[in-house]
Parts: sequence; structure tokens; C-alpha cells
Amino acid sequence: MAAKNKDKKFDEKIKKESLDSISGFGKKLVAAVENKNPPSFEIPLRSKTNISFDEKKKILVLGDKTSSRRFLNVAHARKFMQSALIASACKEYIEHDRTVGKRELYYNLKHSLPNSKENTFEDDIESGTVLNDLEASMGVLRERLHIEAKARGSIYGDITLSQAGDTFDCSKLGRGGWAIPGYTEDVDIINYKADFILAIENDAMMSRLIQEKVYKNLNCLLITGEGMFPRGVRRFIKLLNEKLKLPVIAFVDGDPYGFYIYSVLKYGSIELAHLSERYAVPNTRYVGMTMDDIETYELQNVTEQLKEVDKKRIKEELGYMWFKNNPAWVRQLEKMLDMGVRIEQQALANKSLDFVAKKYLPEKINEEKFLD
Amino acid sequence: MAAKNKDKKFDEKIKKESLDSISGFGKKLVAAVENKNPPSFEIPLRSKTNISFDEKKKILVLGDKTSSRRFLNVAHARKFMQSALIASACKEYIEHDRTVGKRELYYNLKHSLPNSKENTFEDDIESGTVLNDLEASMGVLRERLHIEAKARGSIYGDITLSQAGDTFDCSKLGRGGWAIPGYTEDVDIINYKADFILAIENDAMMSRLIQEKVYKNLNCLLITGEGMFPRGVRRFIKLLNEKLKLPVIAFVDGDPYGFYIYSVLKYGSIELAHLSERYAVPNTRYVGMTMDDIETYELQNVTEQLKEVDKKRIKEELGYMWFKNNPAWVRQLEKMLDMGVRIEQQALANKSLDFVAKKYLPEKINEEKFLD
Amino acid sequence: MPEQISGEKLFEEFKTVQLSEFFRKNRQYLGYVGKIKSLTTVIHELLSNSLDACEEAKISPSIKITISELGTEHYKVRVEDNGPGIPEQHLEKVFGQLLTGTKFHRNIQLRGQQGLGVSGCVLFSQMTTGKSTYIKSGTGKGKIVEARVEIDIKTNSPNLIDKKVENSIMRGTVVEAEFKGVQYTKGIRGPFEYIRWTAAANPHAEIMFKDPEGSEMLFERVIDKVPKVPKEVKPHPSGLEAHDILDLALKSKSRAISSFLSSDLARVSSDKVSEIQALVDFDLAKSPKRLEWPEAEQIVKSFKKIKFMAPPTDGLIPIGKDQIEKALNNLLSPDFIEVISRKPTTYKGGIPFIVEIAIAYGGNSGRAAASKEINERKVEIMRFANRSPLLFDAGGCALTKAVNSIDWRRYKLKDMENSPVSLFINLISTHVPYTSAGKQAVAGEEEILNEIRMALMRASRSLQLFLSGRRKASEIAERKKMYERYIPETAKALAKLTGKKEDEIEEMLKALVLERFGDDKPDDDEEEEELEEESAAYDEIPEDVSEEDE
Amino acid sequence: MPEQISGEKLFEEFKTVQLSEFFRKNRQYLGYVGKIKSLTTVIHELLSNSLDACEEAKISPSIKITISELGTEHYKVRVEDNGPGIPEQHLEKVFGQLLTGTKFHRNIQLRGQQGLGVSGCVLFSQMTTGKSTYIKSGTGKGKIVEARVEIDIKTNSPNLIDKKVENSIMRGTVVEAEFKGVQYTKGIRGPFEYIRWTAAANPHAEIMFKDPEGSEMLFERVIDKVPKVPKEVKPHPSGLEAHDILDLALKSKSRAISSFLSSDLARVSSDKVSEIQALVDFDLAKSPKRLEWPEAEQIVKSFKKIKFMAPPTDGLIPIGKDQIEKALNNLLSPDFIEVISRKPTTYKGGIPFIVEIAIAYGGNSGRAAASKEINERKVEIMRFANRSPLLFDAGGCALTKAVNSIDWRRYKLKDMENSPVSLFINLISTHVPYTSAGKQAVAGEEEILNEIRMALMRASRSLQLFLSGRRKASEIAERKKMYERYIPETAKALAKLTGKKEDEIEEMLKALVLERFGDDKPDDDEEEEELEEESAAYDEIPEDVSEEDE
Repeated sequence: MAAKNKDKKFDEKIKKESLDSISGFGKKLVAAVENKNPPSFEIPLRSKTNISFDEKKKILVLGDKTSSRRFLNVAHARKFMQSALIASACKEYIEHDRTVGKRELYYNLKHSLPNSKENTFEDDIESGTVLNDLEASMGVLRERLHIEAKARGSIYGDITLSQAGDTFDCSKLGRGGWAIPGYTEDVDIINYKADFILAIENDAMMSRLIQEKVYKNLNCLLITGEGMFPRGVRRFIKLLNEKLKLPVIAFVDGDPYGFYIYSVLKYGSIELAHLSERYAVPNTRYVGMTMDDIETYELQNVTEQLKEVDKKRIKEELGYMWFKNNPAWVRQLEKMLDMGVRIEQQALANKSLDFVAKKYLPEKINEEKFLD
Repeated sequence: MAAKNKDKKFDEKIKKESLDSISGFGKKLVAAVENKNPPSFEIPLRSKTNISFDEKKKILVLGDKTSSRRFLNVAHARKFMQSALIASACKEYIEHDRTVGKRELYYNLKHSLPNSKENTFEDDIESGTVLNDLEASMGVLRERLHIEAKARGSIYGDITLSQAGDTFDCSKLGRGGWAIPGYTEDVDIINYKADFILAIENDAMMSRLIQEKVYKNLNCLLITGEGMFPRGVRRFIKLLNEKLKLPVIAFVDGDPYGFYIYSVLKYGSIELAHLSERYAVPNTRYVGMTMDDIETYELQNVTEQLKEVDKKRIKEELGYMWFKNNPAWVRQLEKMLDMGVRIEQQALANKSLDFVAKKYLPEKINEEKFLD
Repeated sequence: MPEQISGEKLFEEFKTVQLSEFFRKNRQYLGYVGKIKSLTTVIHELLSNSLDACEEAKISPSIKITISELGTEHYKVRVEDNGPGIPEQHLEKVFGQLLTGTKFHRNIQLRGQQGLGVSGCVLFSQMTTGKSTYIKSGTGKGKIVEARVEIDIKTNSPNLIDKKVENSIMRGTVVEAEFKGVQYTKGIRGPFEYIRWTAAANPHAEIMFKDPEGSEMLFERVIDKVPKVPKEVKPHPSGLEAHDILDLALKSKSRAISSFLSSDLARVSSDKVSEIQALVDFDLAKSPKRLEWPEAEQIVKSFKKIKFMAPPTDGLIPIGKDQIEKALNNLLSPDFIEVISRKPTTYKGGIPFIVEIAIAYGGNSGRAAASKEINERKVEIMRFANRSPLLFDAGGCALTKAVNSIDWRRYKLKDMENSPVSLFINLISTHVPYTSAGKQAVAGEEEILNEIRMALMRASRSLQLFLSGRRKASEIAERKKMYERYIPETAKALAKLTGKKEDEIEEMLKALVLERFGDDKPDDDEEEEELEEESAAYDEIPEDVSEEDE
Repeated sequence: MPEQISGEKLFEEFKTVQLSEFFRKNRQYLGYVGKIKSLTTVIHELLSNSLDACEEAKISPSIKITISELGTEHYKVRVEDNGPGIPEQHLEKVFGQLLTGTKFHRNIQLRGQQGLGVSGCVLFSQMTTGKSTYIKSGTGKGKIVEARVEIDIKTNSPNLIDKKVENSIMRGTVVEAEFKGVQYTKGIRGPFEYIRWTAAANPHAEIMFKDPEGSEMLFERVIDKVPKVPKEVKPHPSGLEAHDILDLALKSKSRAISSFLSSDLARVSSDKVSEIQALVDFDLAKSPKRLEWPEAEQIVKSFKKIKFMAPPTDGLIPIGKDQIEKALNNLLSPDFIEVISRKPTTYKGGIPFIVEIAIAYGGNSGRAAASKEINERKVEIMRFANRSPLLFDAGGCALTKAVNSIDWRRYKLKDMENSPVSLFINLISTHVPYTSAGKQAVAGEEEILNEIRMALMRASRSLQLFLSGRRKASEIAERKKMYERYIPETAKALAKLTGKKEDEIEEMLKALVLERFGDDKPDDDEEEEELEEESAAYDEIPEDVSEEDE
């Protein structure tokens, strides 16, 4: 099976769209000033109170609540200025075909204001917040503004990719994989052979599955985000999912954090709810670890006690709409509380090193023992 | 230029050596038991008091102090048992040609002891400590015991590697690089074109340098460890350095942590002083960031204030022998305290995005403005 | 079993001791404990006595205090006043007999009350140095008496030595005594601080102080008016207990309980007497001498059910709002001061009291930190009872408790402990409920606590307004500068974004800002709050998640 | 300016007041403050009085206390003892006149001292209920007297009503009085706890207590021996002040100062008198009546330079190590108890004292937590002065301060606050330096603090040894089980490593362990320490580094 999507024109189109959005944002503000109106722009409110679960699209979405940034409001003025600075910088990056990291953006724009000790930005938290606001306000993906995400995570499997003129086979990289870069909008898929994408929480588990040749035996692509999947990896998974129509199967720890990682892959995150459509893969399925695995595979001896923070986190999650309405999830989380334990992916090594590859994953995936 | 080192026999020899060490360890203990002597083994004391700087080899080395693990000492018995368990597991891993992560090792060996709530290991800190002890005691590298390090970090540049039957060019991987796996003992170098290795602290800086094609312009290999270089990446750098005789140049933040990362690359770490010869590259050089850069490149505006912990760390480092005896390092650290600031690699973006690639690195590397 | 001893034998040594002997063995009850505190107690007793005397005599007090160091832990104290003087025949007892005085039996507000003050000093001097106390007094009528006085401890009786009488119209009293085992300090619990506080609460007095190093300090008179003379007042019914009623009834000259109630108690009119009669089951016409305990209890019960007018304030002489303000302005030069004087009320026993408090902020307010760095000031609580400073036992004092019970954050005084604030609290009462004879802490009577709290809360609200007003003013200036900084940056960025001319955008933005704010229009508070709410909402996102999500 | 008032006019109302009047207005000085505390004070005064009387008369005390509730905040207290009784002619003054008693003038250790105890109760009853106090007393000589007593407050003189004399050989005293405005509680500051503590410090007494709910509790006599009679002791030179010397000299019957010193002071031999003579510049042969202050000061100075024997202990009757141990074992059933009795010494004024402390651990030791969960016990500090419990003012008390100054971690008592520990501290002295007349806290005399600290530290070391010994015993049992668990695992691993037979290795290891330890040989402590040291060395590695280095 092979897919090809090399389209320079398409890339140019995206670039133009992004530039139009940014210029449009600036033009609207200047137009207001020219008409002697106070300039302002709206931002969707990105707080939990404005987040809901879209039952149709099966993703987290932002509600209609917005707040505004008004230049003439004393409390807003600094953020307004910062927004203009970041917008104009992004315009330059796109025009010069450069992608920039979050902290690089901060340093690139930081300078002191005349006659004061005040800087345009005091730290990268400030610039990051304004960037989030801007992204939400313009409805343009950060990557399309040429701000790249943290590079962390890798892919391994029978897929040949092309980026920046290079073409490489991700199953021909020894024991390592391809380090997924922060910017993947321009990745093209040359060909591939896989039935699904296995998204793996733990990088040591990734290493085990590479060693055990799982990608061949189960015919899949292995992707890890080394813990919580960073947005770059999530975006890359989404791109693969869209282009190849491959289902995603999550393989995470049986604990509140594993569940949240899964929920973010599937429905999107609270923080980036305004971009769920560009990140979330609603038909993601959950293969493990489940609380039932502990009994089925006799793992009682290698569970870990829940700490108070874990319990608190479970209770928090049980309060989220998109958890609350899913009886299978609720059952797992409540069982977790009842048993007072959590179970890690690597606990499967207690059976034998190749247990996960030879028995656990084949059995559960072939028999579709999923939690949806 | 090209190097080739494909030697199956060599690999087999290493494997045999490791197996001999482990069996020897076991045999010595059983021999004692058979002679009705209490079994025990010695461990080099891995505390700061037993670490010194070897002026000849230019690396950190362990002194002669040892402590023993005696089965008949009540306080040692558990660790003794654990050591035997880990040693016998490693023997199996080597025999079956499997590498195992630290946490996987823990789960693989964890089980409850009869008639008690006690487990062989309660957490992976316990198994990790015993593993360190064992490694030091036998003088065998952990990787050679088939325990693999954390996979984090990547390499990019004109080098073609081969591992596990795959051959790949690390300059043909798009915007990403090759994700360095935890086990690299079996990596072969097919060919390469580079004058030196640039070891980069920050992964976002790595991304910038890939974009700016620095590997081509400066003819080097780019390696990042995403912060402190994990031992897997350090081992890989050491292997490249040994096989290709390429010098290593460190490019880190101008702060106590950057300096420590550099010192670990060059001389080895306190924690792994017993293995410095296998990790440290004594002729590593330091290109930046330096305190002098702040004035030279007018970066006053993008320094960060030192926090109390930073100052504390600087003072600690000034107390280490291998820092104290290096006037250039001492000057930098003291200047840091005087100025009360630190400077990050990415602060160079304040000049312009390509400043680091077009001006800073070429200028300092070509004119050999290093700190040794 | 050992031989038992009979009660008769045990009582062979049975006797009654004198107060003087009791206090000699228990000098801590009089406040003479610790080297520093003992010397401060001496100053307190003598200074209070002078002030009381001057006020009773309607004289503007001029008092001179000299402390000289005679040796290690050995000092001489001399206090001279321009008061009314003490008549020759009373001199002995005033100085030489404990529990003797003019005030104990009167329901009147005075600093000293129990006849333990000056005589206590004489006793303490005698105990530590074996010396008698020098006194000199004239009433301005042509004669002055000079003498040394000591106390015969076994009999609690005075002993005058070297008495000389001269002709002179000098008026006033001089007391000079030596003390050993005491220590002078300029610190917070020492005599200097005591005198400074006294000056703060007594703006009508002029006090000159010469310290052991010879430095002279003058606390000037700020108010020329002598405070009103405190009048003896009748006890108020609210809170009187049965034993008080019986005590008063026995002393009464009235022939019927009804007239006793209306003439010997305050605020009991004949209407009120009828109300009382309706509530008790015996005839109020009978003689007060024949009042019995259960009847007294009935009267007390009836008091609880009847509403009386607030107690008369004649017996209570507060310092007064203006006077406190003047005194503290003179002493602290604060940026802000608010003085609250509460209405008189009573606590248990029908004892009337008034609470006066002041909050001073900025200037020299607050306690300077030990480090002496500028603006490093901490909150200072100046406690007074009937204008007398309470320097010790702050922890056990109701005044401190009242302060500590206030939640300052409600008044946006976030770090009260480290603010340049002086809290002035003066409790005025005919009978201050001290926790011990040392008279350094007020007992926790609920009514008193409440009054102080109310006053503190009201003053705190004013301080809050002052501070937010001050913030507003600086905000307006800040705002102008802020837009001067932001406009060029914003204009430049917008120009880059749109390709329009930078300087044109800049001019238009300037015009908009000028139009909106003029020079000093206030901010739009509502929007600020909206923003705050919004950021608060962000905080709800669990940290671990948002961090990972960057 | 208003008309001034002359000194003569001001002194028209000049008078001396009686103590009774003074204390009526200042009842807090006697400990009557707060509803709960007031009732506990009543119990304290009456119970102390009974115990003192029994001990002086060498009678094993049997005391019955009954508290009944008569109405809201209205109680009746009855205390009956089997003491020596009070002779008829003294009854009036004992109960009806303040500052009257047999003990004030004597340098003797007794609970009550100042003649303010029972008469204070009578005054308090009278003030709150208007009622007199019922008393009955017999000295066992054939007559008993029954009467009601009240105090004439204006004159501090007693008034006996309804006096009846009957023939009976009954011996002992009964006191019954009513009080209003007080509250009974079973809690930590109430009468029950007071009586329980008293029992702990008085194992020779039998106390029966009937509480307002009618429950009867008997605290049994644990020791049959009546404590030694405290003797009156002469004051010890160390720490005497000049005024004390003068006071004693005036009272002395000696004709020369030299003989006054050797006969009226303790531990002053004729040799010592010669030493003193060498240090003073006047002749010790002169009459003590003519001793002057500067000379007394010289004598005091000479005392500081001369070494005297420790004060005689006759006047001090400690409870005794055995007695305390028995009492606390009976009361707390602890797993461990250590009692320390320090040698007698003196504090300022030559006043001798002894400190007795006990640490009890486990059992019912410690204060049960409010939650009533098993083993949830917190440390309890039981303070006593001359065997009388000190329930109040813990914060201001030197005994508490001494406890708090101990660094428990040095004794491996990591979480002292939450340990099942009772600390028993009894200060024995002829004159306990209370901080106030409420007699609930001891003043911070340095010598006393030090003695308590020394005793606590010694007892803590014993507790530390006990706890580590307990650990040792359980360790030996643990060790056996441990090797049973470890040997099979180790044998299996070694077999895998070497290819040798698992069961053979296992048997050999078992043999080694048996040979080394037998069944209960102790561990090799030295090696344990070595390991500890080693791990400590690891801790030096900075965390951030070691983490990254994994």
C-alpha cells in the first residue's frame, strides 16, 4: 500500500492562507484606529467553564464565551502590544520560511522599552500565553504561524517519509526511530505498510516493542511521545491519521495520567480545546493497561499504590463531562480507586520480557478487546 | 572520508567477556559458601570523598575506598540477595540477546517473598542502586550487561550508520534526526563527512541549527541530549569519538548546569566516576555560552537573573577539584556570580534568528575561541 | 504509724500577716520582676501619680524625670511635678503605707487606683538598697515639707525621718529614690519608651526626661487645655452583681430600697423603679439595710430585663479624637491617621468604659526594625489603660487579642506585620480589669474586646480607602508613562503587519489615548475585574496537564 | 484656665482599705477568673488544705469531695477530710480572715502558704451567692464545732453564725460552700483532671470523688507511709539578699552578728563565720539589731565568695522515686517509666528546692486525642508544685519552658508531640516562685529551669535506651524470618549464575546463618554503622545531577 501527497502548490496555498489571516488581523486593528475607534480583538475564553464536549464531532470544543483585548484598557494594553509584536514576527517567519521554537520567539522579541526597566516580554510564559491567545483568536494553527512545538518523541515502522527534500524509511533506522521534529506540516508520505498506529506512552516500552519486532508482527506504526504526547507529536499523529485513514490505538499506563493522555489523543485537551479539530483523533481506541488486566494477567504483585495526588487526579477526571459520560472509563477509574492501585505498561515484564509482544498485544488487538 | 568497523567476531568477544565477568562474580560467591566462608563482595565507594581527578587521564576516577556487601550482615542481606538476582537476570539477557530498560528490569524481577508482604524490590530506585553497585563491583559497563539507558536525544549530520541490519544516512531525515536508542554498542559507522561533533544542550537549538544547515556549513555532526546528556547519548558520543577520532565541541547554556553538562562530557560524572573511561571525552572543548559573550555580542538585555539555587550550585561547583584547578572555568563561574546573571543558548536569537549559525558559531569555532 | 500531731499543737504559730510583709515576699505581684521591667515600673508609678494629681487639681502638668546611674544595676530616680502637693499630715501614709489612697473607694477613672503605687516604690527601694525615699512637697500655701520616708514592714506603717518644714509657696511634689538590681535600657520595654508613649496619650502634659547618659529630651505640650476633671459616677445597673448591690445598699443613706436604687445608681428613674417593683416579689419600700441576698439577686435579674440609658460619661475622661490626632501627628508625622472614639458602655459590674483607638500609617509610624534600614518598619501596638502605657505582657492582654482577631486581609492590608503602622488603643474606665497587680495586661472581658474590634474595623476601612486612593493617584501617573512606552512598539508592529506608515499609526494611537483618558480620568474598573476573573479560570487547569500541553 | 483645686481638698477622702475589700474587687488575683477555672480553684484550695493538714499531723489522708449541681452555673462543693481538725478558737480566723494562717512566716514546704486559700473560697462563695460557708471540725479530743462563717469585707474580720458545739471524738474537717457563675467540666482544665493529677502526686492519699452526675470515683492509696513531716529550715546563705539578712537580723535573738549568722542561717559554721569576717570591714561581734544596710550588703558579697554545703533537705519532702513510680504505674500502666529525683539546691533568696520528674511511655501515658482512636496519643505534661497540680497558664510556666527547651531528636524521640508520653514534673520548695497569686505557673528562675532540664535529659536517655532495646528484641525475631525469606531467592540466583545445584547452595547458606547467629546473638552494630555512613556519603551528590545520570 502506498500513498503520495507531494503538492508544492498545496503548501503554497497554506502559506498564503496563514499570511492572509495575520495581515487581516493587523488590518482590522489599523482600520479601527483610522476610524478613531479604540482597537480591540476578541479571544475565545479558554477556561474550563467555556469548554464542552461536542457529541457530534466527538471532540472537546470551545464555547461562545469570549473576552476582548482592548488597547485603551489599562490592564490590557501590555498584552495588546505583545500580540501585535508576535503577530508581526510570525508574518516575517512565514515570509522567510523559518520555523521558530517558543523560547526562541521570546528571545527574538525581547528588548527593553525606552526610558524604563520594562521589557517587551519578561519571560517565555508571557510570550507563550499571548501566542496561545493569538492562535485562538485568529483560528490559525500555531505550526502554520511557523512556531514549532517541542521536539520529543519518535516513530518507528514500515513507512517512508519525505521532508525537506529527504526521503527515509522509518523501519531502517536500527534500534532507534526517526526523531519527530517540532514542525511536521511539510512531511509527505511516500509509502507505508501498516494497519494501525500504536501510540505508546513510555519510551522504554517503545524500545521493547522495536526489539520484539512488533511493527512487523502486528503490522503497525509505533509512535511514542515519551510521557504526555507533545503537541508536535499529536499533530503528526493527526496528519498520519488524516492522510492514511489509519486508526490509532493508545497503549498507556493504567493510571489517571495514562487515561488523560488517551483522552487528549482522542478528544483533545483543555488547554488546546480551540484546536481540537486539528489535533484530536476521535476514533482512537484504548488497548491497555486496564484495571481488568491486573486480574486477567495476574499482575497483582506489580501494581503500585495510588498516592493522594493520584486519587485527587482521578476524582478530577471523573468530574469532566467527557469522562463522566463514558461508562467504560468511569468503571475503570472507579475500580482504580476501589483497588487503590495503578498498573504500568512495563509491569508486563514481570511475566516475561516478550510477554507484551507475544501475548498481551496480539491477544487484545486481534480480539479487539478495546476500551472506547 | 569513510570508516568501517563491521566485526561480528568483535561483538561476540564482548559478549563472552561480559558473561565471564558475571559468572566469575557468581562463582566467587559460591566458592566462599562451599568453603563455609561467609560470602561477600566489594564495591568501590561511590561517594564524593572517594572521587578524584586523574591529572594524567584527565578524567574523574574512583579512589581505592571500598565497602563490602556481606550476606551475614543483617543490614546487607537484602542488598546481597538483590545483587544475586540482578546478576543472574543480566546473564539471561545477554544469553538471549535482549536489552532491557531499568524499569523493565525492576518489573521483571519483582515478586513477593514467601510468607511476607516483602517484595524482592519495592521500587526501581532500589533495583537501580543495586545495579549501580554491581556495575561498579564487576567493572562491567551497564550496557554490556544489556541494560539500556533512557532513549532521549538525537543525531543529525552527514554520517551513515548501521544497526540491527539497517543502514541509514543521518543527513537524510528531514527536519528530524535519528533518535539515539538506549543501546548503541552495536552501531557501526558506514561512512561520514565531518570535522567535529557539536554537542548541543538544547533540542530547540538543535532544530535551529538543522534548519540553518550548520552541519554542512561547519562540516560537523549535531548531537543533542535534550538537557543533561543521558548516559546512552554520552556513550554514543564516546563511541563516535573513539572510532572516528573526531573532537567534541560542547555548546551549552552559560549557567552552572551548562558547565556541569560540559564537565560531564569531558571528565565524567560523580555518579558514574567508576566508568569515566567509558564515557568521558577528555579533549572536549567549550564554545559557548560564556560570560564574555554577553559583552562581546551585546546580550545584556537577554540575560536571566540567577536564582538562589543557581548561586548555590555555582558555589558547589567551585568546590569540585576538577573545576577549582581550571582557572578559565573558575573565572567564568565567578564572573557569573559577580554579574548575577546567566545566559541561554537561545538568547542569541535576540540578534537575529540566524545569528548563531551565520556569525556566532563560525566565528568562535574558526578562530578557536574555546574554553578548555 | 508515726505519732499523730494534734490540731491544737499545729495552731500554735497561727497569725495574721501584714500586707507589707506579703508584698515583700511577693514583689512580682507589684510588677517588680526582671531588671528592666522593675525600673520601668518605678517610672510608671511615679509618673502616673504626678499626672493623676495634676489632673485632679486642674493643673497643666509639667513633669521632670531624671534617671542617674550610680553603679552597676544601681540607679537613682527623681520625679518632680507642679502638681497640687500633698498636705503635711497625709505625707506619711501616702508614701509609707500600702493600700492607702484617695481613690480606691471612688468609682472614678484614674491611672493609679489601689494605693500600691508610690508606696510600692518606697518598699522596693527599701528592699533593694535599704534606703529610705526622699520626698518634698508643697501645696502652694506657704509651707513645704521635706523628709525621708520608710515603711515598717512588720506593721505596714510609715516612718518619717529628718522631717523639715520650711516657708515657701512652691507647689508640687518631688520624689527621689534609689534602686538596685535594676537596669536602664533605651529599648522597647524601657523607661524611655514608656515616657514616649505616655506623651502620646497625654498631649496636655509637658515631660522633660534626662537619661543616665545625661541627654535631655523634651516632650512638648501639644494641647493647652487641662482634661476635664473626672467625676465620681454612680454605678450603672447593667451588669451589677448581687454582692455589689448588697455592698451599695449597706452603705446607702436612703431609707427605702426604691430611693436607694434611684439615688445611688445611675440611670434609674422613678419609672424604672416601678418597672423593677413589678419584677420582684418583695416591697421596695423597705430599708436597704434589710435587703437580703435572694432579693438582691431578684433585683439583678430585673435589671437584665429593663432597658436603661447608657451610663453617664462624666466619670470617664477620654483623651478625645482631636487630642489624639494632634499628639500622634506630633510624635509620628504619619501620612494617614484615623482616630475612633467609641461611645461609653459597661462591662460586668456596671463598670463604664470607653475605647479610643487610632491607626497611623507611614511617616515614623510602626516599630523601626533592628536593622535600621529605611522603611523597614513593623506594626507597633501602643496599648494604654487610662492613658498609661502597657509595655509588658502583650501576649496575655485583651487589647492585643482584639488586634490579633482582626483579619487584616479583609482590609487589603496583606502584610500587616511588616507595615509602617502604629495602632494606638486606649481603654478608659473607672476600673480597668487588669490581669494582675503589675497592671500590664487587661483581662479578656468580652464587651471590651468587642468595642476594640469595632473601632479597629472602622478605622481599618478608612485606612484601606486611603491606601487605595494613593494607589489610584500613582496609577494615573503610571498610565501616562505606560502608553508612552507601548504606543511606539505597537505602531511599529502594526505597520509591519499591514504595510501602513508607522508614524501615522503612532499619531492616531496617541490621539485615541488622549481622548480616552484626558489627563487624569480614572480607569475602567469593571474591565479590570473581568480580566482577573478570566485569569482565575485558567488557574483551574491542572498544572501537570497545561505544562505538558505547551 | 480652670480653677485649680488644692492638695488639701483632694485629700479629704484619704483612707486605708482592707485586704478583703481589695480582693473583692480583684478576685482574679486569687485565681477566680473564668467559669471553669474558678471551680477548679475552689477544689484546689480545699483539697490542698486538707492534704497539708493531714501531712503536718502525720495522718494518712482520706478525703471525700462532692460536687453537686444546684442550677445553671450554680454548684455546691463539699470536702471532708480525716485531718487533725481546727481548734475552736481558731476556726473563725482560718475561714474568715484573709492573709491569716500558720505557715506564712515559716520557711517550710507546704502547698498553701499565704493564708489566702480557704478564706478566699469563703469570700468567693459570699460574693457569688451571698451565702456563708458551712464548716464542721473536730480535733478528736471530744468536741466538734459546727458553724457557718462569713467575712466582713469592710474590716477583713470573721463572723461566725449558728455555732454549735457537740461532744464527739470525730476528727477531721468538713467544708461546704455554694458558688455561682462557675461551670463543671470533665475536660482537661476541670476538677476531675485536677483530682486525678493530685492522686498521681500523692500516692499516700485516698481520694473519693463524686461528680455532679453522681458517679463516684475512688483514687486508691498506693503507699501506706505518710510522708515525712516537713521541718522548718533555716535559710541558706547562697542567694540571700541584703533585705533578707536585715529582716532576719532584726528578728534574731542572738547578741552578735557572728552568732546570728551561725545559728539563724543554715550551713554557716564558725569556720565560715571567720571566712566572712575576713571579707567584711566591720566587726561581726556587734549586735544584729545594729546591722546596717551597707554591712548587710557586704555580708551578701562575702557569701558569693564562700563555698557552703548544700542546703539541708529537712524542710523539703519530695514524693520520692518509688512513690512516684508506684503512683504512675497505678494510674497509667506504662510500658516504661523512669523517675529522676535531683539533689536539693537553692534559687535566689537561698530558697531550697528539689525537682522530681518522671517520664512514662506507653500504656495509658499521654493525652488521649479528641478523636478517641486507639493509640492516638499526644504528649502530656503534668506540672506540679509541692504536689499540687498546675492546670492553667502552661504557656507562661517555667516547667513547660524547660520541657520545650529539650531537643528530643537528640534522644531519637522524633515526633515527641505525638508520642504516648506523660512527663511528670514536681517542683518541691519551701517557697515556690509563682508568677501570680493564682498559683498556676512557676516563674522562670534559671536554677529551677536548669534542674528540670538536667533531670529530663537523664530520663530521656533511659527512654531512648528502652526504645532501642525494644527494637533490638524484635530485630532478633525479624532476622530469623528474614533469612528464611532471603536464602531461597539467593540460592536460586546463585545457582543460575554458576550452574551449581540450587538445593545444595541453599543448605550451605542455612548452615552459615545458623553458625553465625545461633538463635539470638546480637547484630554486628559496627557494620551497621558503616553502612549508614556510606549511604550518608551518597546523599552528598546533588539531586539534580544524580537524577540526570541514571
